[in-house]
Amino acid sequence: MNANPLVILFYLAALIAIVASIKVVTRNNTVHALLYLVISLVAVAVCFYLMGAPFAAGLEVIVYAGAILVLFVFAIMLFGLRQDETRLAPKNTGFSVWLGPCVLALCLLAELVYVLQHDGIQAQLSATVVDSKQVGILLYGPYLLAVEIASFLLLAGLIAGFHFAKPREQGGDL
Amino acid sequence: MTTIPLMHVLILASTLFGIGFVGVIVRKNALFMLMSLEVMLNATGVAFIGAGATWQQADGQVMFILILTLAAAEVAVGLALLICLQNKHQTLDVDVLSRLKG
Amino acid sequence: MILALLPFYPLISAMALLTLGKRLPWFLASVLSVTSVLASAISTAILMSQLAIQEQGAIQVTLWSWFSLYGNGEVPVNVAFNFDALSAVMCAVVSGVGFLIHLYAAAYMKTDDNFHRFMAFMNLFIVAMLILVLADNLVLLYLGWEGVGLCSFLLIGFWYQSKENVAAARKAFIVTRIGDTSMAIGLFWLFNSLGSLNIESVNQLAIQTWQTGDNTVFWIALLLLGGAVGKSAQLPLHTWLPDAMAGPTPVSALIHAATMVTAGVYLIARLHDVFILAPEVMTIVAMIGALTLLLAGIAALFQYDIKRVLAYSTMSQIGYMMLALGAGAWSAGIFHLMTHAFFKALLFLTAGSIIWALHHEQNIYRMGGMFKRLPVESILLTIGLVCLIALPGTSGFFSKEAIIAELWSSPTAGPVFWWAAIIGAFITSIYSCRLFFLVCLGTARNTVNLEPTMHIAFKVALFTLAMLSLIGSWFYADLTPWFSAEITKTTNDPAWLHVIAIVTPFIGLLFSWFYFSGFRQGDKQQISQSGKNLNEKTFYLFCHRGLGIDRLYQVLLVTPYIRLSQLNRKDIIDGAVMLLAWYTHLFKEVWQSSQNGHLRWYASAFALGFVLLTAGWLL
Amino acid sequence: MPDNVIKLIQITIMLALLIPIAAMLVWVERRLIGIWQDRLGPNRVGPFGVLQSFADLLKILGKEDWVPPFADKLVFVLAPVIGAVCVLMSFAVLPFSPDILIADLNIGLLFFLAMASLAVYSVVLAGWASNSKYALLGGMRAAAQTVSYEVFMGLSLMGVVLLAGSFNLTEIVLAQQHGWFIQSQFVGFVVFFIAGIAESHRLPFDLPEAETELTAGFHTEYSGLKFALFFLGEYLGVTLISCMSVVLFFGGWLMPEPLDNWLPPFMWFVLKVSFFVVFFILLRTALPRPRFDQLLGFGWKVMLPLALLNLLVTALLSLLEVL
Repeated sequence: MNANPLVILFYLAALIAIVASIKVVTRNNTVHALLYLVISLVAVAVCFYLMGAPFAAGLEVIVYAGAILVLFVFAIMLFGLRQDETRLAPKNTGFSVWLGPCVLALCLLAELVYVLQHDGIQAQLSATVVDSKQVGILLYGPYLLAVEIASFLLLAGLIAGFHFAKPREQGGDL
Repeated sequence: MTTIPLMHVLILASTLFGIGFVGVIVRKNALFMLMSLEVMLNATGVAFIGAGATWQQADGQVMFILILTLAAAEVAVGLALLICLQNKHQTLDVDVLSRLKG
Repeated sequence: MILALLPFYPLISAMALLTLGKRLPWFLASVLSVTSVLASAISTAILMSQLAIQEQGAIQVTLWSWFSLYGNGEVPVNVAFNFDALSAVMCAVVSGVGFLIHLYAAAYMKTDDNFHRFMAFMNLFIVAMLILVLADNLVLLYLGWEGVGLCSFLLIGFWYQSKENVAAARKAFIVTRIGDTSMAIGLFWLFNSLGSLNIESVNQLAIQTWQTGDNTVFWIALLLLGGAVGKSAQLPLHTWLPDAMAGPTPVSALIHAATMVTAGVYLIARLHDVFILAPEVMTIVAMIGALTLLLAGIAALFQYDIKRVLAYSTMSQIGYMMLALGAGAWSAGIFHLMTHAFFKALLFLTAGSIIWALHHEQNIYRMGGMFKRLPVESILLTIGLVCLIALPGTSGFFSKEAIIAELWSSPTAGPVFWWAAIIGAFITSIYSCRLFFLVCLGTARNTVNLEPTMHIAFKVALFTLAMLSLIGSWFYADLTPWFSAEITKTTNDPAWLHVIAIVTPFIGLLFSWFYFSGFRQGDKQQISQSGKNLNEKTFYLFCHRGLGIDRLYQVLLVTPYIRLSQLNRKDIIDGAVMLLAWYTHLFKEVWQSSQNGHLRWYASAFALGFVLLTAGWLL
Repeated sequence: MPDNVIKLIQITIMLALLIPIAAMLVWVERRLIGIWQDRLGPNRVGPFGVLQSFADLLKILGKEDWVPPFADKLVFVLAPVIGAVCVLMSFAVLPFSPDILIADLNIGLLFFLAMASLAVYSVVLAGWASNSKYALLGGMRAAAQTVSYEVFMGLSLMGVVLLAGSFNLTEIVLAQQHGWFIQSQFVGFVVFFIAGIAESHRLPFDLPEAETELTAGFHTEYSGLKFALFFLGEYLGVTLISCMSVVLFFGGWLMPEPLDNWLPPFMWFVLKVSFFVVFFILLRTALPRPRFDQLLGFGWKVMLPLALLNLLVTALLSLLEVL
């Protein structure tokens, strides 16, 4: 197979993304997990770029890694959560806890792969870049309603976040 | 130039989804659950972008942007809730925070 | 227009009283409630004069269409009133006597905390009763029927703080409910057979549809009779009436003597065409009347509560009315209904006055000597009793004689019933004398200071009623032409019947004069012995308790029922339902255990569900 | 693969130039401030003290590479590296001249913004990994400040993108042949520049490291080479913001017609950048430091509406084909 360096790069990034995601799930240290999540996201962004979606890649890094996860860091700093203290509870240690969910997830994966195989997806990703202009035209054309709804969602998130996080006079209930 | 089969992209997405999924189920810490959710959301994004790239349509990216919006709102509210929980119960262990049981 | 508004004046008053309640001062409240009934009475008077002038036999008005039985406009059930001769008499009694009793009650209940509630219920009762008697169709009649039942319940239990009153109210309600159920079934059957509920058309259609003695009409008449028996406190559903005396005395006078209890009589008279078609039922009516009149008369002999004496007397007199109806003497029955309303209301109200004066003393053994202490009341009581005994010249005499005269040769009654009536009259005079002797004569066995004033309202009401009792027979409207289907007599009565009928009360008087001489002369020993006997000697006790009918029901129905319900504590039928509940509970347990509040559990459930679903779809 | 080799050489030269330049900026800053404040500044090492930075470098390299025992070692080490790397990566998409450009990305501007947003991690993680109060406070301040200012930094640039019709920096520069965007996007430039100052934590927005309040903020626990990396990152950031300003608003290497041929394009670029770097440095001597809430309030209540308004007006005008 005539290995194109960009294709190899894609697989590399995918591998990094998977490994980093596994680390996210298994780490004890919150910040380490978060850093792995950043790495995973950046790797996925690289994948996006290589798949011909540079705009999405940029947004992935700017919004996801650069804003949403910073929020996480911020929250962790506020909580002072250095370690996952819940792991100290006796129940949640050892291999057995991971076994069931992993089997479940593998079943899920197997099923999905089977479906994909079964449908015989032969399509190849086209190398053509879908640039931001096309995205923009689509967003503010046929998807205008979705944009509006998303903006409402964000507004709702803003209000909810403000409401929950504002200090209460006397032990108000959640 | 050799291009990437859509199949592989979808398998990548499925794998990421599965990993996030295991995280949601296994982790007791709400913060980690939230992070695992992010991994899952991201996986769906991969699938959308892959499909969009295959048909050279921008729809995939549009969907990804919507997912991004969703994630932003979700994290904002989720973290605010976590802060409240932490202040009130001094723990983020969802097994302890089970007062909404039937 | 007058007719349309006739029943609604008291309704307005009742609404006002219920909503304004205690914000209304006593004077305004009583004026409102009394004048509203007076308005109805005046309307009745006007209508009666109109009815007398005009040609056709009824004034009719349709207020609005209530509903239609098939939902498509066919067989409409209207809120419509029909004012004919029978309604006129009933209306006159209800609103006239009702007005006097209201007047009395306004004074009698003045000091009660819940005066407004009381007067509102009384007004409401008048409304329901007027609707009952004016109803153009049987559904509306049934509405009024149940309305008076409700008001009766509310008023018997008016002093609901006392347990006995509540029990009495409940008893009255439940016992009459048996009759009402029977009546409702009868109405359904009637509608099913005739396709109409309009009273006029029912009467016409019945004649066209059925032959005399038809099986269907027998059962329908019997079922309707059940309702009448329940409401009018006849055997075997009479047991509630003595207990109903727990209510305030004006209630006893209004509902349980003058008006509501005669509703059964009215019903039978109203549907006389149906009943005529079932001669067997007519006989049954007569039998019930005769039995009740004897039984209640005997029971009245053994009471020490003045109101219970009067209550049994009421049952007995309604027995006379039933007897009349059963003999086909409609007009006589209604006439007796009217006169009875006058003198029984008078008796109750006078008894109420005495009770009032004696600080709620109802035991006749602790009265005595009232002629000296309460002369006015005593005279009024005497007038009432004279009417009750039916001494010649009084209204009771005319009405009772009219009934007795019809019995001998009636095809559905006969000499046996005549004799029963005569014996009833004899007993009537005995218990009346006993009451009179114990209350008015002898020496005072009660030395409490008398409640001083006799309110002007008392006087007006009592004197008017006394007047009516004496001369009520002047108002006798012969309804015979109206009851077109009067049963014709087969033979002429022998002359000696009348003689015996007239003489009987006097024999009773004479008998009591000697038999109750101890009471008459105020022999304290004999009186107290007699009082004791009522509580101690088995026979006395048996009679005192209404010839053991209550006891019989207790043994036959209530006790087995309670036993059964105790046996069936874990209700078998309920068990089937509980199985469902248990099943639901089981599922609840199962699902609840899934709702354990653990987020991770839910997420796993999602995953499992999705995996299984996909697997199922793939396979 | 000659193409790749050329790119590699370019990268090497770039790094070889940029790092010393950043080091030299330290000296430039100290001298300039010295002059402005009517004092000498470093002038002993070499002519005019030019070699001062090298002396500092030698000293820093000779220091013990020490990590506090209470710190999170991995993150502690990683933090300064992230900062420096992110800034250096941004230079990859900068068109210095028509020829000198490492990566002609079609989303160059987005890449710059992405790197700027990733650079936050450097400061935040440094503050967190140090595991000490002042560092943590500095880190949190940095996080809040950077996230806030990033929002309208991006928004302020959208006007430029709108006019140029591309995210590609080279195309943006070429779009300015008939007039720099500073003319139509003056508000955008002001917003961008202020946000840029905040992003690079320079005075007056140096609250994450405000030495009067927080000792040294997020890098309190840092020393030696890692400290040097932070320093390097900061000065590279200054240079980067200056370069971006030039590229986006001041025509990059372009100059109006008569001046165009006087100097090669690269030199024009360097000159323009130098002006902004000096401006940056002199800002430090001129302005006081605000309170933190003032900083955030200013950002959300003034700059964000301004940036939005600018974008709106620009969009409207370009819709009406005025611009």
